[in-house]
Amino acid sequence: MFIVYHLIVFYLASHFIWYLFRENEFWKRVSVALVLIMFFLRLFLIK
Amino acid sequence: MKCLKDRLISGLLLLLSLALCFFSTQKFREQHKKETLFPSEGLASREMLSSYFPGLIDTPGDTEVYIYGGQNPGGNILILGGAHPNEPAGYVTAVILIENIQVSQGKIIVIPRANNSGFTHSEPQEGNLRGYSLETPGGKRFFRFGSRLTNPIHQWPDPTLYINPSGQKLSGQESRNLNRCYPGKPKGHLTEKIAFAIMEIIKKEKIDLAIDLHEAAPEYPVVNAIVFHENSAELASYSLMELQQIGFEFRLELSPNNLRGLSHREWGDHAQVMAILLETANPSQGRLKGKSSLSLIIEGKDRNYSKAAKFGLLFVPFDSEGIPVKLRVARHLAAIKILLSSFNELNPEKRIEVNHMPSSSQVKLKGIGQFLCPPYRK
Amino acid sequence: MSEAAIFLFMIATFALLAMVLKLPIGVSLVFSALAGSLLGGEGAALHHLVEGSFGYFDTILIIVTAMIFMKVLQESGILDTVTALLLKSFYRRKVALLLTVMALVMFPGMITGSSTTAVLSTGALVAPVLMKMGLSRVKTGALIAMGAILGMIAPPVNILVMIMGGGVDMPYVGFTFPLLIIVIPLAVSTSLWLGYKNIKIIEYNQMKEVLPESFFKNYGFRLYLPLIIVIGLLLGQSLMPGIIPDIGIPAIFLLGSFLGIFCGKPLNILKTTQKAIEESMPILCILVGVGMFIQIMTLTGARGWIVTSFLSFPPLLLYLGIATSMPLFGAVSAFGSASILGVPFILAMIDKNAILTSSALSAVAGLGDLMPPTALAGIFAAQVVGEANYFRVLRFCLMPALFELVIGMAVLLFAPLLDKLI
Amino acid sequence: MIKNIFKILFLLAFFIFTVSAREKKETALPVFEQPLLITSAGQGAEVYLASVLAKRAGLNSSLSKIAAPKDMKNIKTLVLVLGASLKGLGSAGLDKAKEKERINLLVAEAQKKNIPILCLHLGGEARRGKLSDEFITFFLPFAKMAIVVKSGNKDRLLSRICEERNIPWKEVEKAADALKPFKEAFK
Repeated sequence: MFIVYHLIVFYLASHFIWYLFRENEFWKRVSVALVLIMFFLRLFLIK
Repeated sequence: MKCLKDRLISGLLLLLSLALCFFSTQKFREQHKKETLFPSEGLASREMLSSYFPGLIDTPGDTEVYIYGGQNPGGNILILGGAHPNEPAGYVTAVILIENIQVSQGKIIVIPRANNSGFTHSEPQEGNLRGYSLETPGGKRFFRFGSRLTNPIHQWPDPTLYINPSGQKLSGQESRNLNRCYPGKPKGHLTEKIAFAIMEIIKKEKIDLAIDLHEAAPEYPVVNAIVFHENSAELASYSLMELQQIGFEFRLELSPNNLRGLSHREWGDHAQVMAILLETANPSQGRLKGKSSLSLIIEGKDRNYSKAAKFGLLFVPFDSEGIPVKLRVARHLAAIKILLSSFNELNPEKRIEVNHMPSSSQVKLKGIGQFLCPPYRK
Repeated sequence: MSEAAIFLFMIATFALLAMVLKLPIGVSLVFSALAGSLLGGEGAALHHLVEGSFGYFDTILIIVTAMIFMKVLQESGILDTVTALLLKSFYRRKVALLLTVMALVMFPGMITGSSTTAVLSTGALVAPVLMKMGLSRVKTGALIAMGAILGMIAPPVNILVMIMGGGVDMPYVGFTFPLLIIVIPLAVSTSLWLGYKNIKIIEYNQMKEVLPESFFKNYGFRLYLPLIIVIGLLLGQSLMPGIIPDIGIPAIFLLGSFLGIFCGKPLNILKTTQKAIEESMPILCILVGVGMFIQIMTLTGARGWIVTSFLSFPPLLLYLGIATSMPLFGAVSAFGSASILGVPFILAMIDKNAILTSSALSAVAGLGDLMPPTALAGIFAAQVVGEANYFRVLRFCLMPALFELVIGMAVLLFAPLLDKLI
Repeated sequence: MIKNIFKILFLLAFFIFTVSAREKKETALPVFEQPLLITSAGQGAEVYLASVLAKRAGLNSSLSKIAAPKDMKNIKTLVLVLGASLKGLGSAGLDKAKEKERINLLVAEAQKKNIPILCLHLGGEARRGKLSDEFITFFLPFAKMAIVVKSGNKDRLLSRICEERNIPWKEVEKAADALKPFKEAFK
């Protein structure tokens, strides 16, 4: 299950990055960047 | 052109996100470092938990097991600290034992970091400090303040509903609470494996008496308590009376038989040992706690708790003096000492003799640091 | 600097950013947390901020995956098909329709204990049916939001009670009846109150007109497969543990979404995911912000100060404190409210039957999911019915929510009496 | 002047009378008979303490946390250990009302068979509070004698009840000190 969830995090993180480049409104992009922090940390098994 | 500029901004934000990750990473990584412990000369051997249950080899749940005595047969005692790494007195008491005791008859096994993984992170939204320093004669020693639960990077995801090995239904995150996972499962998740390994120690080392050191928030009804399994009812009652004689008030609580998965219940049920759990009052893990600070952890002072005590909301006396960690450790030490002597009285054929165990009055008087090795000793 | 001052400063910063400068709520929360940390003398405690947000990491995964699942249901035609089925069955029976809809919305909440799951799965299914039968968009949203919250409280799985029980060492046993006493009257009254007047009984022909296209004829039974799998797995993990593997709510939703690709109208799952992320982003950021906000509140002692203040109310005011603080604190999340306030409140009323007390408190805490800025149930219900301003949905939740509060408080007050009856 | 002397004499006489009366009461402590049945009123764990005390005192006792009237067949004394524990109640599958009902039945049976009741409160301050106090005020009045640990009687709730109903009572410093009066209370 651990690996499955890791893949889920990876899948969603890549979508967040994609969305970050699609979105035009500045503050929405800031939101994405903030949410991404967590996904990166979990992806690299830091937190 | 605008498109390029937009991409640039997005790129910068992505970099910002990565940078923030990077800067917070260091603190989170640091927490995985174990502080060195300096066992006393009485140490007979140092094992790993995985040597009792190989399923833990190379997992973050593997942890040191310190064994004292064993040359002369007698009673076998297990003392568990750090089952909940956010309860400093339990951990520090175990460390004090490791760094001082010698056992001339019987055997004492101490596991200071029972949930090793829990020491590697701290709980979200609890605003805890990473650790605390205690002053020893030769300088400061740092101790980790961890989380009650196993680190999610070691055990993830939580089930929606956790049904523990004893069949109790609990909220999902309790699957990472070592003291809800007994008797464990060899093929379960990490925390259940740790619990299983501890059961293996109890069985393989033929433990007679097992003591689990804990702390609880002052607003929790079972605090300053001896929780006991039916197996150890007599031992607990004797000990309570003895403890009162030397000035420690404890409350006696029988382990409920419908609350499954806890050490005091499953150790007794599954391994027939005398199971005891000790609780002291720790304001730094409570819901009412004020600003996170060293003084909250070490001196145990908190304005909110003094106020709550006045309103009769607490189950221990709490005034502006607080409940310092040295007092809590002293309580644990006193209880352990009395439990051992009562054990000897009740089981004369299985005596246990411990020397150099710091006395509770000395710890209360001089502080914990006096009984810890200085940080440089080899 | 006193805790109260720090807290007020954080609130003021938030208000300034969100209302005057019109920044997104989530971002405003993040900055006000940062401001609180600076003022509290913690510096820019970056690791604390990040750690706080992790309190919602699992919730965020549930939200994103549930959203993806809902989008897949829409785009694959499953949603239309189910709507058609429900419409055909219920177009002439008003009360039956309302009660069935209520039960359907509550169902995922009952087995997962999460209101978000309920709104975004069966909530999305019933929304078009209600609207086609004449119920306004906002009232439909309100009904779904309330249904989801009631589902969260209803047995067999009430995570709020489990969290409170964990704090006072009370096993999760014997809650079915007390919870039903609270939930059933609320479920019936809420659905009828919101729907009875507006739902129209329509003629067959009228029904035919509003009937969306059913894709059953094109894809047959497999169309329902994603729904069946998702519901089956959700049910299985709580009712048949050990037999049906517990893969967790996010994985269940993603599995359902994945199946959806093959079971209905063709869809591009990558684009669907993007749409889902786009729609859930504001709430995700709010959760990140709230997490940071709470962490700093705890760190600076503001949280402890608030909890202690509410607890030290005299007995009569204590009930007032419960009735106000628990839903208010639910802005953090109903679960947070149950853990931080619910546990001390149970302990403060320790002489009463703890099962009844915690059941009642869970009903009160559940309302927290209607409390802005997180308002998980309200926000997603608004999204499901396509209403941009979720406050309009919340307005219609007000009466049923008050009713729930009254029932919750009544059970609390009359616990000794009920104790004898049960 | 004479009036005053009279007054003083009268007061003195009254004082001596009351003191002697009280002493008389203390010497007339009831004597309980063995075997005894120890049970809890409120499921506090001190019932085990009582059992250890009885054992140390060399008394012929049996312990049943959830004793019922049928357990009182050959019993000469019923020992009620006062003090409530939520955990204990939950564990025994009881709630406050059911526990009270159980004790009520025991007390009724004891009264029917003329079995005297000895009440112990050994938990001190920790075993007080709303829930415990209910059991204390409810069942202490049925006692023939009571032994209480001092810290549990700080507000004099227990001693007041005893005095109001002329129940002889002993206050001890610690639970272990209860051994002496406990032993002495039996033949």
